[in-house]
Amino acid sequence: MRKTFLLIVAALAVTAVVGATAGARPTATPGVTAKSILLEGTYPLSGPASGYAPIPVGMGAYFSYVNAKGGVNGRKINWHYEDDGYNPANTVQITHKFVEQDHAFALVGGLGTEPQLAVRQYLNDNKVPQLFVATGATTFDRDYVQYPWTIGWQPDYEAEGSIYGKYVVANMPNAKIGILYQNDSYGNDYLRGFKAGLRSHQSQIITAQPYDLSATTPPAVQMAKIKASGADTLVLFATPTPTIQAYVIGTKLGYKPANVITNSVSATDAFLTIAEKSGSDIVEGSLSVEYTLDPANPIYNKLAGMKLYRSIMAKYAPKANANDGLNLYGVAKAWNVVQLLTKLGKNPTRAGLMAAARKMTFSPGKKNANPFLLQGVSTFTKGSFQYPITQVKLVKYVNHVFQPQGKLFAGRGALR
Amino acid sequence: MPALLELSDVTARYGQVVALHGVSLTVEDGEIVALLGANGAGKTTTLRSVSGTVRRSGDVLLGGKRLARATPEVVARHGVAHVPEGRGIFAELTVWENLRMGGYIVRRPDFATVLGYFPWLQERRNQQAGTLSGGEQQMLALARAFLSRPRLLMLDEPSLGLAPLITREVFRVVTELNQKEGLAVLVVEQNAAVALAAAQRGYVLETGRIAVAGSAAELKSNDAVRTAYLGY
Amino acid sequence: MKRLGNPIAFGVLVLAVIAAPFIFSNYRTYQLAFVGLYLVALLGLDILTGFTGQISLGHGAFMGIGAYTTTILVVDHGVRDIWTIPLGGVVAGIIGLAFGIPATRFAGPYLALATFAIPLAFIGILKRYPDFTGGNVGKNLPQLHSQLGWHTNPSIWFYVVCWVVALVMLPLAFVIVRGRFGRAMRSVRDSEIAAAANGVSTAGVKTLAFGISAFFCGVAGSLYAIGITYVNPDTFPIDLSILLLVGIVLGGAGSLYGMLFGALFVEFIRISWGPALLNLFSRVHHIDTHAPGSGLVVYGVVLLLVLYAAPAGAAGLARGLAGRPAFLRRKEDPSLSDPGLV
Amino acid sequence: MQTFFQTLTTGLSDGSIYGSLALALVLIYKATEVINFAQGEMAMFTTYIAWALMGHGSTFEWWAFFATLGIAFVGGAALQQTVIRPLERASVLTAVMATIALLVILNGLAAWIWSPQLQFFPSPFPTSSWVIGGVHISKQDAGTFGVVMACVLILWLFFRFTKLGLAMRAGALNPGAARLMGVRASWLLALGWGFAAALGAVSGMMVAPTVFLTPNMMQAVLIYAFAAAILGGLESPVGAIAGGLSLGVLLNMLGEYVHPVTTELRLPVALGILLVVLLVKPAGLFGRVVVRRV
Repeated sequence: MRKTFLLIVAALAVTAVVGATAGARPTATPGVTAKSILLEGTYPLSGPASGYAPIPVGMGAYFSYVNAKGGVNGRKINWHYEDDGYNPANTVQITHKFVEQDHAFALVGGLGTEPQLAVRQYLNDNKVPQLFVATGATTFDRDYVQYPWTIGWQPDYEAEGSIYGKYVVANMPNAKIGILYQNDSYGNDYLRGFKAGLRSHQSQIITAQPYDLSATTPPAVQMAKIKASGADTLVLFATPTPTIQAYVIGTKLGYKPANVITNSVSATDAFLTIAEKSGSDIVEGSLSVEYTLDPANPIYNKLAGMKLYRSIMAKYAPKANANDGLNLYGVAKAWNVVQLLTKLGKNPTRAGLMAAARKMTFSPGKKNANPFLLQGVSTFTKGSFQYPITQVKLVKYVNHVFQPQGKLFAGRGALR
Repeated sequence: MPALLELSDVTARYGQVVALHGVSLTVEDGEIVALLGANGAGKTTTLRSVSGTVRRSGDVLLGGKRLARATPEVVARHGVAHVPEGRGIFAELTVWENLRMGGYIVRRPDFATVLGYFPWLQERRNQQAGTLSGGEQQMLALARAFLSRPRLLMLDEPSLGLAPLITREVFRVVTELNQKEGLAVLVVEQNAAVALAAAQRGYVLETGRIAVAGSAAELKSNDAVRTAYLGY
Repeated sequence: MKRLGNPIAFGVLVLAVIAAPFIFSNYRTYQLAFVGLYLVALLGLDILTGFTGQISLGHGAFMGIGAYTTTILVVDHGVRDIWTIPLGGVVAGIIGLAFGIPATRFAGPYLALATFAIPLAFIGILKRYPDFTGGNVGKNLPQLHSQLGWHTNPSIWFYVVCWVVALVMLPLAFVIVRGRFGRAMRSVRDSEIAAAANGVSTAGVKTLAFGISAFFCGVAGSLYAIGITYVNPDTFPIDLSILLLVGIVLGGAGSLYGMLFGALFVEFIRISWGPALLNLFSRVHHIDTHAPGSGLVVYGVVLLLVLYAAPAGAAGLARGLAGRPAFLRRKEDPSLSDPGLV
Repeated sequence: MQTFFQTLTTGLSDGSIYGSLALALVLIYKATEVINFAQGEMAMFTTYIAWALMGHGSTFEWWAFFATLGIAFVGGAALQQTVIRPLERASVLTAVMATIALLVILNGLAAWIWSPQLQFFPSPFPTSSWVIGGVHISKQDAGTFGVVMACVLILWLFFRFTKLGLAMRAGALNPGAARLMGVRASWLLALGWGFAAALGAVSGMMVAPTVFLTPNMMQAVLIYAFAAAILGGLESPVGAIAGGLSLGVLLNMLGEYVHPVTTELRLPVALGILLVVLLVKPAGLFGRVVVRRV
């Protein structure tokens, strides 16, 4: 009996230790002090999605760079992020901590469709900005009326898909298309957009093979079926590992499609190089799209944006691999964040931040384009158009690197 | 010259239960010593306290060397072969593999000599040991123990579950090994008559203590021993 | 009264539960609510593992079943969330019973590995029928809002719900393990043959224990869904099932109050203690607290150290070596097992 | 018919990897009754070591392969002595928890040291195929199968014909009696872990060219290895290999021929079949029901 009692007392003691770290008192505007602004985000630093871990590093490097120059309107940006392991249950609990305990000014760049879906309503209820989520799921841009405190950043998957559709219509009207897609919202967004882009040419799709993310074996059966269908154009709407596997398996099966289109999430130089090294001979000439500069491609090295990127990375994240485009993605996003904060002036508010995000005109025309994006790409929102980045350039994988092709494509609506 | 095996004031316990309360005994070179007693008297525990398969305190000396903290494998390497109750045959291995295990600590196991004492093992060498009869298993265990070239052989209830005829055969081989090879034997037996016939000396254990000690003849003539263990 | 556990201990616990929200911040209270629901899940798993000796690596899926039951009832059928809590338990319990029937044929490690299939199958089924479950995208539940009638913080409301349930389930667990059925469970754990010889239906006991444990986990899962306000397949990974088993072992399998420690560990290790320890280390020795994988390393090392310090869990420490149930007692040195029997 | 043979060869190749990891699990289980959850992560970690030895390069080096086997062997033995041995006398459940802790630590450590980014790992075999009667037989598949089977054969020869191998078998069957023969049981356990780790390294290095190198690359394989081990019977090395091969073929055949079995349901269906097998034969196809002492 006494021992059970002891057990409970000890449990209480542990709890007390747990509670010892009390939260900071909220101020007039949460997260804003005379000298600092607190921005926070959740990222998968462990588990299957931890490959995205460089993104917050890149963001942090840019914030450090801005802080070193005196910060934003005299305030230093305090950048804090935590590991959610891509489990929405963790995302929710950590986000509660960010809001209720840390009193973050805004949540920035939170990664992953499902983890961010899990906290969207909570953040909107609490009127906390969910700024520039790191996912291309269309809902984060499209449903701004219902979720006024949420906004995406990168081109959405639907728009990207439609660009491939339009490209096919314009350039290969007789192609017979075989699609490998991930059967979740990610793959389906792409597929829906692709069909929309094809319009009356949807009959060109002769087979669409789904695979499951949790399927633990490579998509061999699906690739065999695509080959057997006689498709001469392979379209991959998959995450990186299955994409590389599809390339390799296709080669092993002796499949030689005339064209391969692969979505931008998986089409990085690093991933395709792995496919190439693994023996795939159909990687060369793969088509995809890009909207940021590509640190792996030397042709950008002379651009001011790339020079700035490299100097920031060298100084503020020296251990990171600067040739990894995910760092640049982080830096580019942080640039937009800093621009918005600057606009808020001396007394930043959360509502002000969202208002600024809803009316962004960072474009080459106004000479204030994001220097880390491809030349000509705007970050633009206005009124009912709440898709910050929609312009992309088609790129073709030649000699181990993606080379830009022609002009910018607009995935959505009118652009200035 | 010290005795081959000397236990002085050895206590052993299983968890909280004390099984031996200060047992002292000796085995001299070339001797067969019988350890008698009722169920639970501590006979098996005495053997275990030698081979290190029970937590024990007190002094266990082998040829003057202290074994009190030695683990079973170290005791075996010092030349003590322990054939446990139930024989400890590797049932799923073949007869020959069992024998090879017996010679595990010997650089060049002398299979020829052993087969001289147990010639039938030769033709059964590829049979699974578990398929042998009880008597054959006991013989195999003996042969296996002898292959490690022990200075002391400890046998735990070799007669258990065996027909009287087979028991007699087992003890015949033990006696032969003792006489021809000079092997010292410490044998635990329920069947006191058979044990005392082979042994030169004996000890009787009662509830973890030595109750009676003496030569085989003395024990056989001891009234208490006779009524309790010999049954006449 | 004694069958309901130690009344003094229970009283202390109740007082502590009442006091906590007044002491801790709203966010900590929110976390302590999760401790309450994990306690319910661990009590259930402990009934199966600690008291009946059946190891399960799949009970996270029963939490998932409870969570999805609540979600579908609330989101698609408009049922008020707190009424779905017992239903989540019942649905999980029935599925647990159904699984328990074949499971009784598996012994020891075979059962453990067979139960590994439950979360895998659960995730597969969630994805296969997206119209019903929401598929990968999952489903959002209504946000927490206080239903206590005055301006209470939603976290505190959730805390109250979780701990009211936990403080009902704890005595219930005591009733189960102390009663006739509890004796049957323990006899199955200690020796199935002896239990059968004494007229205990081992298959029946194991099946029922499986069902009961699934019921507890289902209730916990309902609370989980209400607290997280979102479910999708990623929310119920295999890790969750393993984490529950970790909670049992660290709390001390076969002890009910020990599960308090297990629940604290399960809730805090990854989200709070791990990052705090990393921060501490980074001050002593310069390391990157955000290095990918560093959080896992800390979690693993802490787990290992706790295992070394308390191989029989917190309850084992509190109870000392003697009072431990036989199957958890330190094994004797392997050589001390009878070497004779084959 | 052509598809059938192609599916069969792919299945055998996949299955040999599941089988080798299952065999590693069986080696440890037989000796200690502990299911080593860290088996997959040990394989992953040693594959990273091989990758580092190959200079993160794009060509497979056999010397690095063998060096990795050696490192894995020593590392596995060291893990047993340092991490598992202190818990020798704790309950089996506690020891299993320690292997789970090990799993978590190794996974985190690999991400920490080498970054979680997907990496290329070279295959020793060319990507091309032999075409025999219209059937494409991938050289990688055949090579993987060959290497794994060669390793299994070497291991079998070791256990069958060497004194140490015999002692390890005896120690697994009856540790108490083996110690009485002078066998240093604790060292044999370390040896067992060493072999299991080396076998895991083989499976890791063989599977890495197809699943690519990441800290999580072995988690799926481990699940299949678990299934293979219980399918064959946890106590049976032959069963582990047979279980692995049949599981590999079964999974590929299911995906190819049974259309309602979509990708989401392939794993549950395979596990369902496994459960049915277990219901009929509770100790696996090759296992024997051991009557435990009361």
